[in-house]
Amino acid sequence: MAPSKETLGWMYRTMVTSRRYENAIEKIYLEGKTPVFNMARGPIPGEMHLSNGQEPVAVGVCAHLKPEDIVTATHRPHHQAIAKGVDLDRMTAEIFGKATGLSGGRGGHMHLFDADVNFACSGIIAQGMGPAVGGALSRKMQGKPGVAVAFIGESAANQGAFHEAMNLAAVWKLPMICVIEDNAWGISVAKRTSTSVEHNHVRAASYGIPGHYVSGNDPWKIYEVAGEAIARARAGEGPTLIEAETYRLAGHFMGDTEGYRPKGEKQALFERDPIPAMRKRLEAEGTFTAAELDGLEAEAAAAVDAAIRFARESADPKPEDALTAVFA
Amino acid sequence: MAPSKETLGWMYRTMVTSRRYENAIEKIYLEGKTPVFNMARGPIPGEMHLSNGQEPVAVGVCAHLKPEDIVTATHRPHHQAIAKGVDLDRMTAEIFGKATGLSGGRGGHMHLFDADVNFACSGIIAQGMGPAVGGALSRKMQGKPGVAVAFIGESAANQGAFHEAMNLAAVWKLPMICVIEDNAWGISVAKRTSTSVEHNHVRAASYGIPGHYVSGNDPWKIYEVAGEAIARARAGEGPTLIEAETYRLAGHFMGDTEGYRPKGEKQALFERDPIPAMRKRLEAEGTFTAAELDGLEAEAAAAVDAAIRFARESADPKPEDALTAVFA
Amino acid sequence: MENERKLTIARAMAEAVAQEMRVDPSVFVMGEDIAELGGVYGNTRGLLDEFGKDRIRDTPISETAFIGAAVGAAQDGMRPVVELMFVDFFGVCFDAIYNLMAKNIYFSGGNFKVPMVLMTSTGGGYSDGGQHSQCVYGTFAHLPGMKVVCPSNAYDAKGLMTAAIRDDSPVIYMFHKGLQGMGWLGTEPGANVHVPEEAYEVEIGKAAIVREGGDVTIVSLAQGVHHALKAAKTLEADGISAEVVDLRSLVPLDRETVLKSVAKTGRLIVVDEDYHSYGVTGEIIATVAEHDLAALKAPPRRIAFPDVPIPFARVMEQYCLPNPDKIVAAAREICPAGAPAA
Amino acid sequence: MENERKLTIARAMAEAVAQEMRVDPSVFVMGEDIAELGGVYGNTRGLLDEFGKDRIRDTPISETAFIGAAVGAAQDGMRPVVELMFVDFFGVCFDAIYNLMAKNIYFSGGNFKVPMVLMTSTGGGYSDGGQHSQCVYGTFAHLPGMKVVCPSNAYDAKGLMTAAIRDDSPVIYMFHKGLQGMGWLGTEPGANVHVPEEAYEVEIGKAAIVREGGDVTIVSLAQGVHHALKAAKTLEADGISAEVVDLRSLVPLDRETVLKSVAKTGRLIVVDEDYHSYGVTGEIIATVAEHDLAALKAPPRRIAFPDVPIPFARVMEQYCLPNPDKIVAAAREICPAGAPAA
Ligand SMILES: Cc1ncc(C[n+]2csc(CCOP(=O)(O)OP(=O)(O)O)c2C)c(N)n1
Ligand SMILES: Cc1ncc(C[n+]2csc(CCOP(=O)(O)OP(=O)(O)O)c2C)c(N)n1
Ligand SMILES: [Mg+2]
Ligand SMILES: [Mg+2]
Repeated sequence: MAPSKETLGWMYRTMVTSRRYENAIEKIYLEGKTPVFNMARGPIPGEMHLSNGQEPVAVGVCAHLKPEDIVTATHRPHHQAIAKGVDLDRMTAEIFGKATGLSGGRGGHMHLFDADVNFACSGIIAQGMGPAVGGALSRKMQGKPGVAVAFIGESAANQGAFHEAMNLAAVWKLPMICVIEDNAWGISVAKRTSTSVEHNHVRAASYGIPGHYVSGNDPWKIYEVAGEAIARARAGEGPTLIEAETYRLAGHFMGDTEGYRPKGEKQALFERDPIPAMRKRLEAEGTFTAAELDGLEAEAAAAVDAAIRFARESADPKPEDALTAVFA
Repeated sequence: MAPSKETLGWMYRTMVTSRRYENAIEKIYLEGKTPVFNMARGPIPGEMHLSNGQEPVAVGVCAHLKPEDIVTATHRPHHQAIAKGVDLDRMTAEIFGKATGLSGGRGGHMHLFDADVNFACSGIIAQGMGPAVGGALSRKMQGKPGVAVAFIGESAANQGAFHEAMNLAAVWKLPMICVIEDNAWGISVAKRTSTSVEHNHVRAASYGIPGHYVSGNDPWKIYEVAGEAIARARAGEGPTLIEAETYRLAGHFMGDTEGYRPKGEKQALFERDPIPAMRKRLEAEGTFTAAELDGLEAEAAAAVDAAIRFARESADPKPEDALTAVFA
Repeated sequence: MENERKLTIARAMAEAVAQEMRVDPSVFVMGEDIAELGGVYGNTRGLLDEFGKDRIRDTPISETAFIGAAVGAAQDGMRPVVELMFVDFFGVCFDAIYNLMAKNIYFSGGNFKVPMVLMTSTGGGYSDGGQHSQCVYGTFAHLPGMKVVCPSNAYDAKGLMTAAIRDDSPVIYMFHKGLQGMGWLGTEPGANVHVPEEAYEVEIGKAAIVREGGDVTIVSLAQGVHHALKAAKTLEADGISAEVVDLRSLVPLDRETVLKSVAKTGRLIVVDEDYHSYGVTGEIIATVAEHDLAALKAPPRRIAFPDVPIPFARVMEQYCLPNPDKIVAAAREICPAGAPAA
Repeated sequence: MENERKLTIARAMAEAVAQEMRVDPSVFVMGEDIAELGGVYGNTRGLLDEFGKDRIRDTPISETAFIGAAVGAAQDGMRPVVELMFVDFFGVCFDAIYNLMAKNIYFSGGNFKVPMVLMTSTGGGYSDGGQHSQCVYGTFAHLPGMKVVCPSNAYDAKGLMTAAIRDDSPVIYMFHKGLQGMGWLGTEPGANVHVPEEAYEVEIGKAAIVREGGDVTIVSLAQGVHHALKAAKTLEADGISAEVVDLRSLVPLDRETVLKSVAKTGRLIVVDEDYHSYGVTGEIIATVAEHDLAALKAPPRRIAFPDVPIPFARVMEQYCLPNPDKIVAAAREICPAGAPAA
């Protein structure tokens, strides 16, 4: 199942949007944090986990999803949110802690919730696994269309929640897909020192379900494998585990000095940056002209600029609104 | 690796001890609980999980263990405790809640701790997994001999703790063995409705370690497979997962009416009772004479009688001692 | 009483669930041994037969997964009623409870609803040991985002369950094993009361004065309420008139009812089977001290489980548990001797 | 001060661990990012270089497994120091903590020792959102079997860590992120104090009077102590003399020091960054009310985090957090106006 031209255009534009977004956030995040880096300061306080480099997984998977489909994302959620179609303005305002944010500033960057496109995320490793199973169960019980995708990092596959949820999804044959973004690191801990198997996709055997490995951080390959898994889920054939090789081009969070990386690793990753690579291939295969791709990039830039502007210009929440929305 | 005559004698006697023990406990447990069954009454109050039928796994594994080796057991621990050599008198006193019990009555039947033979158990499903990994780690770090065996039920293999601990043991290549007693039921829930694979031993693939299945509740086969795994662990080659088919001849706990069992299941299980089967084979193969086996049974009976007597005759703890031994 | 329809709490709970399931297809039940077995404590008995396997689901022993799944289903329009068999097991799945279920409404600014009920059994007294006898009321009540109810009788049990299922927020429904009316766990006859056949709600967050009195207020919940009522009877003979407040709900906490009662009696005893420190008893006493210090004519007292793991041996466990005698003794200490009733 | 050796809490913690590791081969460290990275909060910095990979172990993200493993190792003669990176994550592994680590000494009648330290970071104030900013002091302190300490300065941090490592019982060591002295989390200069080079213990279970005063007692812990000290300074100008009690340990709780102070001042304010209800503030107030009601000349006050999840937006979070101004306002309300200091 190869992506159509339209899909490829969407994928490219979305990857670029995500990258420009992270670059913009990165810059703004540092406002007020120099010369002394203090997380509490600046227009975007708190932790910040950028997704640079991991865009192919998000777009390759979400290209198959509709707003009704469910995504549970991670502590590193921007690329996933953007690919799922979360409202960029309100998402940005949330990251800035503004009243116009998705949840009026109560959530922040690790807690982006958009009911319109069934998107949720969380700051606890593997916490999205259970809710994805439940979303899939809900659709199956209600006879309503929709699959649920849980994105997790490769380190999250060592959490108990991963195991329990995969087993439950398999026992109940639910339309659920777990996508592991394998960027080889959990903060400073290398996968090979934390994970007893070379590839997490083999863990599908523990649940009697298909497991796929996608190498190379390649949007085409991810699209293909995800398409199969999602079609399978829609057809009522149960869950799938997908492990996708990807790269984290940034630190774990902003402020991370990345001393744990072997020398040269960063450089090598940048040489394999998936965005220029995709552009090159789209041009080489004649899918899009350079001008068309420039156009897509301009669209991406405009969307990001508008979202940042929206967030900057929005008002702070009322402090006392902290006490509201605890209960429905 | 076939068991020696001496080992077989120990295995048979231990299985019989365990069975007689459970039969004695069963009877005493019901004292004070008729005509109205009320768990709070009688000489042994609280829940009671009997291990009748599961003796082969405990003896097949523990035949290879020395006092220094570590066992973490389950909510159904009597056969495991007896096979590991826990002091039968003090264990029984503990089950009766007496001052002479292993922990002076603070623990009870699900909390048998014997430091002399490195035995612990717990009432929380899969809770022993972590401590077994830690015991194995401790031996490895200290350069002291000893392996750690975690016994769990087949339903416990769906708990997160199982997954996390197996991964950790594998990553650190620890002398740890997980033994799954597969009695096909978790209380009233059949394995096939709770577990996404037919056999849990395949889950070893998730940790890159050997996984073995032992069918037939057969003490010889269990002895052989456990022997290999334990030798491997002692040799520093890392953990193993063993799944052993076994049968629960009693209810989940006393008071269980077992309405969930398919008709005829119980009858069929009793026909495969491993204790008469072992006796038959030992006689048939000429390992022991009938008289010798009678002798072993008499030894078992005497040990059980003595333990029950010890427990009955022991004094209650002082009520206010409830407030002691919280901290070391 | 004519037309009296006494139910056990177990039956009252099952009835409430069944009635909601009949009218609302989004309600379903998940948990360990809740289908074929009808729940270890009988509170889902009969549901499998009426509603079938799709809506009454036995789960693997995977509390993190199925409670997390309930949150996902609730956010997607379902109304799961989930059972955590013993509250003592919360440690294996508390992230899914306190960090997920309890927070997603807030994190989403109210854009997601999480209409689910987590029912779980509490309490000891039958020698089930330290991992099967706890209450941990204070633990659940301390953390924001979940309502917490603890019925003491079948009428409240039904009404609180109905209210909990209809609530768009997550509700922890804690039922005490000793009150379930399962003979094998002992039976507290006072918990089996008349229960109307039709569905009704008991408002979550309202305490009840279950006995009026003028000399001392005894505040409690779940089984403690029955201890308090028994103590009140004994005290009556001493000429001490005790008012008994059944909190029914820990979150929201009905501080007003407590304050009003203490304003009247001037004396306070709080009875809780949960651990002594940093829990329910401290919160109630602090509430009175900070809001109505002057009302207190005598030091407030608490009767709770001491800060030790729950011992197995009967004599040890009983020594630690609250009981009517301990309440009577405390009341006698803080109340001026009244004229013994004739 | 001459020969002053001011350390951050992070360095004081690492120093205590290193000193114990040098003399006791059974001490080792496990946790996420504690080796190469030296701990997200710097409290294991330098240990990998000195002690190597065998004794300084990065773990998978498997808190249930590695905390459970620490219990097993501790029972087998080791003295693990384990890190739970943020206390907010306790929900994924609380069974291993409260039901296993905290109970095995008791369940074994003292035949097993569980000499381990679980260190974990607490606190907010830097907009890290509702799953990375909590304190949950009350949650840990409520459940029996674990000691709980919360240092407010580097001297106590070192001495409590040394005492915790040497203790044969499990100790929860809660360090507040805002006090670590990591610039990127802000810095409370008051936390960086002189720390003797040699090893020493601060007794677990003893509160400290960190400022003497006669009009009002402010009881707090961790960062709240610094708020209290700042408030006390402001109040001094009003002529209100505040005594500040640093609890240092929640379990065992030094009730005596609190009672003695309130007996002297007659007024009590409790400051806690943990959630308001069913927590530390309630326990302290209840302790005073039940033991020394007559001492209270004014209603006790509490300043705690309201019962809501922790919001991300700076203005919302700051609105909820305790701070010196809130303490000053409360003190002014309950203290008679003193003569402003000259
Ligand atoms: C239960 C839990 N443990 C630890 C953490 C702290 N933590 C946040 S991100 C992270 C690493 C996650 O690695 P991975 O799953 O591979 O995702 P990545 O950051 O690489 O995207 C850790 C340990 C957490 N948030 N939750
Ligand atoms: C975490 C947890 N969940 C649920 C239970 C309740 N429980 C006790 S035994 C049991 C069934 C266990 O089945 P299995 O692991 O197969 O062991 P078996 O009883 O068959 O020996 C359950 C659900 C528990 N003790 N701990
Ligand atoms: Mg990663
Ligand atoms: Mg079983």
